[in-house]
Amino acid sequence: MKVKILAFGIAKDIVGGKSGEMDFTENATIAQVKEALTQQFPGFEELRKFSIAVNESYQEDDYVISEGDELVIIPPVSGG
Amino acid sequence: MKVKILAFGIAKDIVGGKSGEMDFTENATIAQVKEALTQQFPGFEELRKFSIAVNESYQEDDYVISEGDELVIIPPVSGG
Amino acid sequence: MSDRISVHITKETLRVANCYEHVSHVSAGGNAMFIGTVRNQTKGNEVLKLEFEAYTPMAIKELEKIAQAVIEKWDAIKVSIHHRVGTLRVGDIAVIISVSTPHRAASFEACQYAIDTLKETVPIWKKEIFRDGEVWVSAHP
Amino acid sequence: MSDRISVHITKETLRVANCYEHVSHVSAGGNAMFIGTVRNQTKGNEVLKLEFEAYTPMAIKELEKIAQAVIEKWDAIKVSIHHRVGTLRVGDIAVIISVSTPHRAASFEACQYAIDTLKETVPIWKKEIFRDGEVWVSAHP
Repeated sequence: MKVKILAFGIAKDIVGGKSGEMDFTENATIAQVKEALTQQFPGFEELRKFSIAVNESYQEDDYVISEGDELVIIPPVSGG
Repeated sequence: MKVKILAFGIAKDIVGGKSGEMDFTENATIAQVKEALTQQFPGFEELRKFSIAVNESYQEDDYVISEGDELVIIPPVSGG
Repeated sequence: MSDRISVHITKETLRVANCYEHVSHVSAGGNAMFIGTVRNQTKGNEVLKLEFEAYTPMAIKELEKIAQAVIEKWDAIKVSIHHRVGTLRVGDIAVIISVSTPHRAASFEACQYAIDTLKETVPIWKKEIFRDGEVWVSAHP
Repeated sequence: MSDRISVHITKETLRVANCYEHVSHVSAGGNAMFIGTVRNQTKGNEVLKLEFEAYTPMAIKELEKIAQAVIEKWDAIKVSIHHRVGTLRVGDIAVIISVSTPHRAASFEACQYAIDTLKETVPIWKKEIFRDGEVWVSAHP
Protein backbone atom coordinates (compact mmCIF):
# COMPACT_ATOMS: atom_id res chain seq x y z
CA MET A 1 0.00 0.00 0.00
CA LYS A 2 1.11 3.55 -0.75
CA VAL A 3 1.47 5.75 2.32
CA LYS A 4 1.97 9.50 2.42
CA ILE A 5 4.97 10.74 4.40
CA LEU A 6 5.70 14.28 5.58
CA ALA A 7 9.13 15.45 6.70
CA PHE A 8 10.18 18.35 8.94
CA GLY A 9 13.42 19.93 10.01
CA ILE A 10 16.53 18.05 8.97
CA ALA A 11 14.38 15.12 7.76
CA LYS A 12 13.19 17.40 4.96
CA ASP A 13 16.81 17.83 3.85
CA ILE A 14 17.51 14.09 4.15
CA VAL A 15 14.57 12.95 2.03
CA GLY A 16 14.90 15.94 -0.29
CA GLY A 17 11.44 17.41 0.14
CA LYS A 18 8.51 18.17 2.38
CA SER A 19 6.32 15.24 1.38
CA GLY A 20 6.45 11.98 -0.52
CA GLU A 21 4.97 8.53 -0.79
CA MET A 22 6.39 5.12 0.08
CA ASP A 23 5.18 1.63 -0.59
CA PHE A 24 4.64 -0.76 2.34
CA THR A 25 3.18 -4.24 2.79
CA GLU A 26 -0.12 -4.60 4.66
CA ASN A 27 0.39 -4.58 8.47
CA ALA A 28 3.77 -2.88 8.24
CA THR A 29 4.94 -1.54 11.61
CA ILE A 30 6.62 1.73 12.53
CA ALA A 31 9.85 -0.27 13.02
CA GLN A 32 9.63 -1.38 9.39
CA VAL A 33 8.90 2.17 8.26
CA LYS A 34 12.01 3.41 10.05
CA GLU A 35 14.10 0.62 8.57
CA ALA A 36 12.88 1.34 5.05
CA LEU A 37 13.55 5.05 5.49
CA THR A 38 17.07 4.44 6.79
CA GLN A 39 17.80 2.06 3.91
CA GLN A 40 16.59 4.50 1.30
CA PHE A 41 18.08 7.60 2.99
CA PRO A 42 21.29 6.76 4.91
CA GLY A 43 21.27 10.29 6.36
CA PHE A 44 18.83 9.06 9.03
CA GLU A 45 21.57 6.89 10.53
CA GLU A 46 23.53 10.01 11.42
CA LEU A 47 20.71 11.52 13.47
CA ARG A 48 20.64 11.35 17.25
CA LYS A 49 17.28 9.61 16.80
CA PHE A 50 14.07 10.04 14.90
CA SER A 51 10.44 9.21 15.59
CA ILE A 52 7.37 8.66 13.49
CA ALA A 53 4.07 10.34 14.21
CA VAL A 54 0.81 9.00 12.82
CA ASN A 55 -2.24 11.19 12.82
CA GLU A 56 -0.52 13.86 14.92
CA SER A 57 0.68 11.51 17.69
CA TYR A 58 3.99 9.76 18.36
CA GLN A 59 3.71 6.03 17.72
CA GLU A 60 5.90 3.22 19.06
CA ASP A 61 7.84 0.73 16.94
CA ASP A 62 5.13 -1.96 17.19
CA TYR A 63 2.32 0.28 15.91
CA VAL A 64 0.76 -1.12 12.72
CA ILE A 65 0.10 1.42 10.00
CA SER A 66 -3.02 1.41 7.85
CA GLU A 67 -3.93 2.65 4.42
CA GLY A 68 -4.80 6.34 4.64
CA ASP A 69 -2.46 7.03 7.58
CA GLU A 70 -0.32 10.12 7.26
CA LEU A 71 3.17 9.37 8.55
CA VAL A 72 5.33 12.23 9.73
CA ILE A 73 9.07 11.98 10.28
CA ILE A 74 10.04 13.74 13.50
CA PRO A 75 13.80 14.31 13.80
CA PRO A 76 15.19 15.45 17.20
CA VAL A 77 13.10 18.46 18.24
CA SER A 78 14.75 21.73 19.25
CA GLY A 79 12.02 24.21 20.16
CA GLY A 80 12.25 26.74 22.97
CA MET B 1 23.09 57.52 76.49
CA LYS B 2 19.97 58.38 74.55
CA VAL B 3 19.49 56.36 71.37
CA LYS B 4 17.00 56.98 68.60
CA ILE B 5 14.74 54.06 67.70
CA LEU B 6 12.58 53.64 64.60
CA ALA B 7 9.76 51.12 64.34
CA PHE B 8 8.10 49.53 61.29
CA GLY B 9 5.17 47.24 60.67
CA ILE B 10 3.62 45.77 63.77
CA ALA B 11 6.48 47.16 65.88
CA LYS B 12 5.04 50.61 65.20
CA ASP B 13 1.75 49.50 66.74
CA ILE B 14 3.50 47.89 69.72
CA VAL B 15 5.58 50.93 70.68
CA GLY B 16 2.80 53.32 69.71
CA GLY B 17 4.62 55.37 67.10
CA LYS B 18 7.12 55.51 64.29
CA SER B 19 10.09 56.76 66.30
CA GLY B 20 11.21 57.33 69.86
CA GLU B 21 14.20 57.49 72.13
CA MET B 22 15.46 55.09 74.78
CA ASP B 23 18.13 55.40 77.43
CA PHE B 24 20.94 52.81 77.51
CA THR B 25 24.19 52.40 79.45
CA GLU B 26 27.47 52.74 77.55
CA ASN B 27 28.43 49.52 75.74
CA ALA B 28 24.89 48.18 75.74
CA THR B 29 24.44 45.25 73.34
CA ILE B 30 21.64 44.43 70.95
CA ALA B 31 20.61 41.66 73.37
CA GLN B 32 20.13 44.31 76.07
CA VAL B 33 18.20 46.54 73.67
CA LYS B 34 15.82 43.68 72.88
CA GLU B 35 15.40 42.89 76.56
CA ALA B 36 14.62 46.50 77.42
CA LEU B 37 12.12 46.75 74.58
CA THR B 38 10.36 43.56 75.61
CA GLN B 39 10.19 44.73 79.22
CA GLN B 40 8.74 48.09 78.30
CA PHE B 41 6.44 46.74 75.54
CA PRO B 42 5.25 43.18 76.30
CA GLY B 43 3.73 43.01 72.81
CA PHE B 44 7.17 42.05 71.49
CA GLU B 45 6.94 38.73 73.33
CA GLU B 46 4.01 37.73 71.17
CA LEU B 47 5.92 38.16 67.91
CA ARG B 48 7.40 35.22 66.02
CA LYS B 49 10.70 37.06 66.40
CA PHE B 50 12.17 40.50 65.95
CA SER B 51 15.54 41.84 64.93
CA ILE B 52 17.39 45.09 65.35
CA ALA B 53 19.11 46.88 62.53
CA VAL B 54 21.78 49.48 63.12
CA ASN B 55 22.74 51.83 60.33
CA GLU B 56 20.68 49.90 57.80
CA SER B 57 22.12 46.46 58.57
CA TYR B 58 20.96 43.58 60.75
CA GLN B 59 23.09 43.24 63.87
CA GLU B 60 23.61 40.19 66.08
CA ASP B 61 22.88 40.05 69.81
CA ASP B 62 26.51 40.73 70.80
CA TYR B 63 26.83 43.92 68.74
CA VAL B 64 27.65 46.92 70.95
CA ILE B 65 25.71 50.08 70.18
CA SER B 66 27.24 53.53 70.19
CA GLU B 67 25.99 57.04 70.72
CA GLY B 68 24.57 58.33 67.45
CA ASP B 69 23.48 54.88 66.21
CA GLU B 70 20.01 54.71 64.78
CA LEU B 71 18.31 51.52 65.92
CA VAL B 72 15.49 50.11 63.86
CA ILE B 73 13.09 47.47 65.11
CA ILE B 74 12.47 44.86 62.40
CA PRO B 75 9.49 42.63 63.15
CA PRO B 76 9.01 39.50 60.97
CA VAL B 77 9.17 40.69 57.36
CA SER B 78 6.43 39.80 54.87
CA GLY B 79 7.32 41.33 51.53
CA GLY B 80 6.71 39.67 48.19
CA MET C 1 -9.28 23.24 25.87
CA SER C 2 -10.41 25.01 29.00
CA ASP C 3 -9.93 28.73 29.52
CA ARG C 4 -7.23 27.78 32.03
CA ILE C 5 -4.93 26.97 29.13
CA SER C 6 -3.58 29.32 26.47
CA VAL C 7 -1.42 27.70 23.80
CA HIS C 8 -0.22 29.55 20.70
CA ILE C 9 2.18 29.03 17.86
CA THR C 10 2.59 32.25 15.95
CA LYS C 11 4.79 34.18 13.55
CA GLU C 12 4.13 37.39 15.51
CA THR C 13 6.44 38.94 18.11
CA LEU C 14 5.85 37.44 21.56
CA ARG C 15 5.20 39.80 24.46
CA VAL C 16 5.68 38.95 28.13
CA ALA C 17 2.83 41.23 29.22
CA ASN C 18 0.44 39.44 26.91
CA CYS C 19 1.46 35.97 28.11
CA TYR C 20 1.27 37.06 31.76
CA GLU C 21 -2.25 38.44 31.31
CA HIS C 22 -3.46 34.97 30.38
CA VAL C 23 -2.40 33.51 33.72
CA SER C 24 -2.99 36.33 36.20
CA HIS C 25 -5.75 35.35 38.57
CA VAL C 26 -7.10 36.68 41.88
CA SER C 27 -6.48 33.37 43.64
CA ALA C 28 -2.89 33.01 42.41
CA GLY C 29 -0.14 33.32 44.99
CA GLY C 30 2.71 32.74 42.59
CA ASN C 31 3.34 33.26 38.90
CA ALA C 32 6.48 31.88 37.31
CA MET C 33 7.52 32.66 33.77
CA PHE C 34 10.19 31.36 31.49
CA ILE C 35 11.32 33.42 28.51
CA GLY C 36 13.56 31.77 25.93
CA THR C 37 15.48 34.12 23.66
CA VAL C 38 17.81 33.82 20.71
CA ARG C 39 21.43 33.88 21.85
CA ASN C 40 24.13 35.66 19.89
CA GLN C 41 26.45 32.65 19.70
CA THR C 42 26.64 28.86 19.94
CA LYS C 43 29.98 27.37 21.00
CA GLY C 44 31.69 30.59 19.96
CA ASN C 45 30.08 30.77 16.50
CA GLU C 46 28.24 34.03 15.91
CA VAL C 47 24.55 33.39 15.24
CA LEU C 48 23.08 35.63 12.52
CA LYS C 49 19.50 34.41 12.80
CA LEU C 50 17.36 31.39 13.60
CA GLU C 51 14.64 29.73 11.63
CA PHE C 52 11.92 27.95 13.58
CA GLU C 53 9.67 25.43 11.91
CA ALA C 54 6.75 23.60 13.51
CA TYR C 55 4.53 20.68 12.64
CA THR C 56 1.80 22.93 13.91
CA PRO C 57 -1.27 20.74 14.51
CA MET C 58 0.77 18.16 16.43
CA ALA C 59 2.84 20.82 18.20
CA ILE C 60 -0.38 22.39 19.50
CA LYS C 61 -1.55 18.99 20.76
CA GLU C 62 1.76 18.34 22.52
CA LEU C 63 1.75 21.82 24.07
CA GLU C 64 -1.78 21.23 25.31
CA LYS C 65 -0.66 17.93 26.88
CA ILE C 66 2.09 19.78 28.73
CA ALA C 67 -0.32 22.47 29.89
CA GLN C 68 -2.81 19.84 31.05
CA ALA C 69 -0.07 18.02 33.00
CA VAL C 70 0.92 21.29 34.66
CA ILE C 71 -2.66 21.86 35.79
CA GLU C 72 -3.06 18.30 37.07
CA LYS C 73 0.32 17.68 38.69
CA TRP C 74 0.93 21.11 40.22
CA ASP C 75 -2.62 22.26 40.79
CA ALA C 76 -1.92 25.21 38.54
CA ILE C 77 -4.66 27.79 38.17
CA LYS C 78 -3.70 28.82 34.65
CA VAL C 79 -0.90 28.13 32.22
CA SER C 80 0.06 29.70 28.92
CA ILE C 81 2.68 28.58 26.43
CA HIS C 82 3.38 30.79 23.44
CA HIS C 83 5.93 29.76 20.83
CA ARG C 84 7.09 31.75 17.87
CA VAL C 85 8.04 30.34 14.48
CA GLY C 86 9.61 31.79 11.34
CA THR C 87 12.79 33.85 11.22
CA LEU C 88 14.07 35.19 14.55
CA ARG C 89 16.95 37.58 15.21
CA VAL C 90 19.33 37.66 18.17
CA GLY C 91 17.47 38.83 21.29
CA ASP C 92 14.04 37.88 19.93
CA ILE C 93 11.79 35.85 22.19
CA ALA C 94 11.23 32.29 20.93
CA VAL C 95 9.03 31.01 23.74
CA ILE C 96 7.19 32.29 26.80
CA ILE C 97 5.75 29.98 29.43
CA SER C 98 3.71 31.37 32.27
CA VAL C 99 2.18 29.41 35.16
CA SER C 100 0.07 30.63 38.06
CA THR C 101 -0.40 28.50 41.17
CA PRO C 102 -1.86 29.03 44.64
CA HIS C 103 1.64 28.67 46.18
CA ARG C 104 4.88 29.85 44.69
CA ALA C 105 7.16 26.79 44.89
CA ALA C 106 4.80 24.89 42.59
CA SER C 107 4.87 27.65 39.98
CA PHE C 108 8.65 27.31 39.53
CA GLU C 109 8.54 23.51 39.36
CA ALA C 110 5.67 23.51 36.91
CA CYS C 111 7.24 26.14 34.68
CA GLN C 112 10.53 24.25 34.59
CA TYR C 113 8.72 20.99 33.80
CA ALA C 114 6.94 22.75 30.94
CA ILE C 115 10.05 24.12 29.24
CA ASP C 116 12.03 20.89 29.82
CA THR C 117 9.23 18.79 28.31
CA LEU C 118 8.66 21.22 25.45
CA LYS C 119 12.29 20.79 24.45
CA GLU C 120 11.89 17.00 24.42
CA THR C 121 8.51 16.36 22.86
CA VAL C 122 7.06 19.28 20.92
CA PRO C 123 7.65 19.02 17.16
CA ILE C 124 9.35 22.36 16.63
CA TRP C 125 12.80 22.65 15.09
CA LYS C 126 15.30 25.43 14.87
CA LYS C 127 18.05 25.99 12.36
CA GLU C 128 20.92 28.23 13.38
CA ILE C 129 22.31 30.35 10.61
CA PHE C 130 25.96 31.39 10.92
CA ARG C 131 28.10 33.48 8.60
CA ASP C 132 29.61 30.31 7.11
CA GLY C 133 26.81 27.80 7.23
CA GLU C 134 23.72 26.56 9.01
CA VAL C 135 22.80 23.69 11.29
CA TRP C 136 19.62 22.04 12.59
CA VAL C 137 20.02 22.26 16.36
CA SER C 138 20.27 18.97 18.31
CA ALA C 139 19.82 16.82 15.20
CA HIS C 140 23.15 14.99 15.48
CA PRO C 141 24.70 13.17 18.43
CA MET D 1 25.57 49.02 41.71
CA SER D 2 26.48 47.68 38.30
CA ASP D 3 24.14 47.94 35.31
CA ARG D 4 23.62 44.20 35.70
CA ILE D 5 21.36 44.90 38.67
CA SER D 6 18.07 46.79 38.75
CA VAL D 7 16.47 47.20 42.16
CA HIS D 8 13.43 49.36 42.77
CA ILE D 9 10.95 50.05 45.53
CA THR D 10 8.12 52.10 44.17
CA LYS D 11 4.53 53.19 44.72
CA GLU D 12 3.86 52.91 40.98
CA THR D 13 2.18 49.98 39.23
CA LEU D 14 4.70 47.26 38.38
CA ARG D 15 4.84 45.99 34.79
CA VAL D 16 6.29 42.65 33.71
CA ALA D 17 7.44 44.04 30.35
CA ASN D 18 9.41 46.75 32.10
CA CYS D 19 11.10 44.33 34.50
CA TYR D 20 11.90 41.90 31.69
CA GLU D 21 13.53 44.65 29.60
CA HIS D 22 16.10 45.16 32.35
CA VAL D 23 17.36 41.59 32.10
CA SER D 24 17.03 40.74 28.41
CA HIS D 25 20.48 40.24 26.94
CA VAL D 26 21.90 38.81 23.71
CA SER D 27 23.96 36.22 25.56
CA ALA D 28 21.10 35.01 27.76
CA GLY D 29 19.80 31.52 27.13
CA GLY D 30 17.21 31.57 29.86
CA ASN D 31 15.12 34.19 31.62
CA ALA D 32 13.05 33.24 34.63
CA MET D 33 10.56 35.59 36.26
CA PHE D 34 8.54 35.47 39.41
CA ILE D 35 5.49 37.68 39.78
CA GLY D 36 3.87 37.94 43.20
CA THR D 37 0.29 39.19 43.26
CA VAL D 38 -2.29 40.07 45.87
CA ARG D 39 -4.58 37.10 46.50
CA ASN D 40 -8.30 37.52 47.11
CA GLN D 41 -8.33 35.54 50.36
CA THR D 42 -6.20 34.27 53.24
CA LYS D 43 -7.40 31.14 55.00
CA GLY D 44 -10.89 31.78 53.69
CA ASN D 45 -11.05 35.43 54.79
CA GLU D 46 -11.79 37.80 51.93
CA VAL D 47 -8.94 40.29 51.48
CA LEU D 48 -10.12 43.83 50.64
CA LYS D 49 -6.68 45.35 50.17
CA LEU D 50 -3.08 45.17 51.32
CA GLU D 51 -0.81 47.85 52.67
CA PHE D 52 2.90 47.44 52.06
CA GLU D 53 5.42 49.37 54.09
CA ALA D 54 9.20 49.35 53.62
CA TYR D 55 12.20 50.53 55.55
CA THR D 56 13.36 51.73 52.18
CA PRO D 57 17.10 52.46 52.46
CA MET D 58 17.75 49.13 54.17
CA ALA D 59 15.33 47.26 51.90
CA ILE D 60 17.25 48.52 48.87
CA LYS D 61 20.51 47.33 50.41
CA GLU D 62 19.09 43.90 51.18
CA LEU D 63 17.64 43.60 47.67
CA GLU D 64 21.01 44.54 46.23
CA LYS D 65 22.65 41.82 48.35
CA ILE D 66 20.22 39.28 46.93
CA ALA D 67 20.85 40.48 43.39
CA GLN D 68 24.61 40.33 43.93
CA ALA D 69 24.36 36.77 45.28
CA VAL D 70 22.31 35.76 42.23
CA ILE D 71 25.02 37.11 39.94
CA GLU D 72 27.81 35.43 41.86
CA LYS D 73 26.27 32.05 42.70
CA TRP D 74 24.38 31.42 39.47
CA ASP D 75 26.54 33.34 37.00
CA ALA D 76 23.51 35.42 36.16
CA ILE D 77 23.92 37.96 33.39
CA LYS D 78 21.35 40.40 34.77
CA VAL D 79 18.83 40.50 37.58
CA SER D 80 16.04 42.87 38.44
CA ILE D 81 13.89 43.01 41.55
CA HIS D 82 11.03 45.50 41.65
CA HIS D 83 8.82 45.75 44.73
CA ARG D 84 5.76 47.90 45.15
CA VAL D 85 4.69 49.63 48.36
CA GLY D 86 1.58 51.51 49.43
CA THR D 87 -1.99 50.30 49.04
CA LEU D 88 -2.52 47.33 46.71
CA ARG D 89 -5.79 45.78 45.55
CA VAL D 90 -6.53 42.15 44.77
CA GLY D 91 -4.73 41.11 41.58
CA ASP D 92 -2.14 43.88 41.79
CA ILE D 93 1.49 42.91 41.37
CA ALA D 94 3.50 43.29 44.59
CA VAL D 95 6.85 42.05 43.34
CA ILE D 96 8.56 41.08 40.09
CA ILE D 97 11.89 39.28 39.97
CA SER D 98 13.60 38.62 36.69
CA VAL D 99 16.88 36.76 36.14
CA SER D 100 18.75 36.05 32.94
CA THR D 101 21.43 33.37 32.78
CA PRO D 102 23.43 31.66 30.03
CA HIS D 103 21.61 28.36 30.74
CA ARG D 104 18.01 27.94 31.76
CA ALA D 105 18.20 25.68 34.83
CA ALA D 106 20.20 28.33 36.67
CA SER D 107 17.62 31.02 35.94
CA PHE D 108 14.89 29.10 37.78
CA GLU D 109 17.11 28.30 40.77
CA ALA D 110 18.35 31.86 41.03
CA CYS D 111 14.88 33.36 40.73
CA GLN D 112 13.52 31.04 43.41
CA TYR D 113 16.45 31.86 45.69
CA ALA D 114 15.72 35.55 45.20
CA ILE D 115 12.04 35.41 46.15
CA ASP D 116 12.67 32.98 49.04
CA THR D 117 15.39 35.23 50.45
CA LEU D 118 13.39 38.40 49.88
CA LYS D 119 10.62 36.95 52.02
CA GLU D 120 13.10 36.23 54.82
CA THR D 121 15.39 39.22 54.93
CA VAL D 122 14.08 42.32 53.18
CA PRO D 123 12.47 44.83 55.55
CA ILE D 124 9.10 45.11 53.86
CA TRP D 125 5.85 44.39 55.67
CA LYS D 126 2.32 43.85 54.52
CA LYS D 127 -0.90 44.35 56.39
CA GLU D 128 -3.94 42.48 55.14
CA ILE D 129 -7.17 44.38 55.46
CA PHE D 130 -10.33 42.30 55.80
CA ARG D 131 -13.94 43.39 56.16
CA ASP D 132 -13.74 42.83 59.92
CA GLY D 133 -10.18 43.71 60.81
CA GLU D 134 -6.58 43.80 59.73
CA VAL D 135 -3.43 41.83 60.43
CA TRP D 136 0.32 42.23 59.87
CA VAL D 137 1.23 39.13 57.86
CA SER D 138 3.64 36.62 59.47
CA ALA D 139 4.11 38.74 62.60
CA HIS D 140 2.82 36.14 65.04
CA PRO D 141 3.77 32.46 65.44
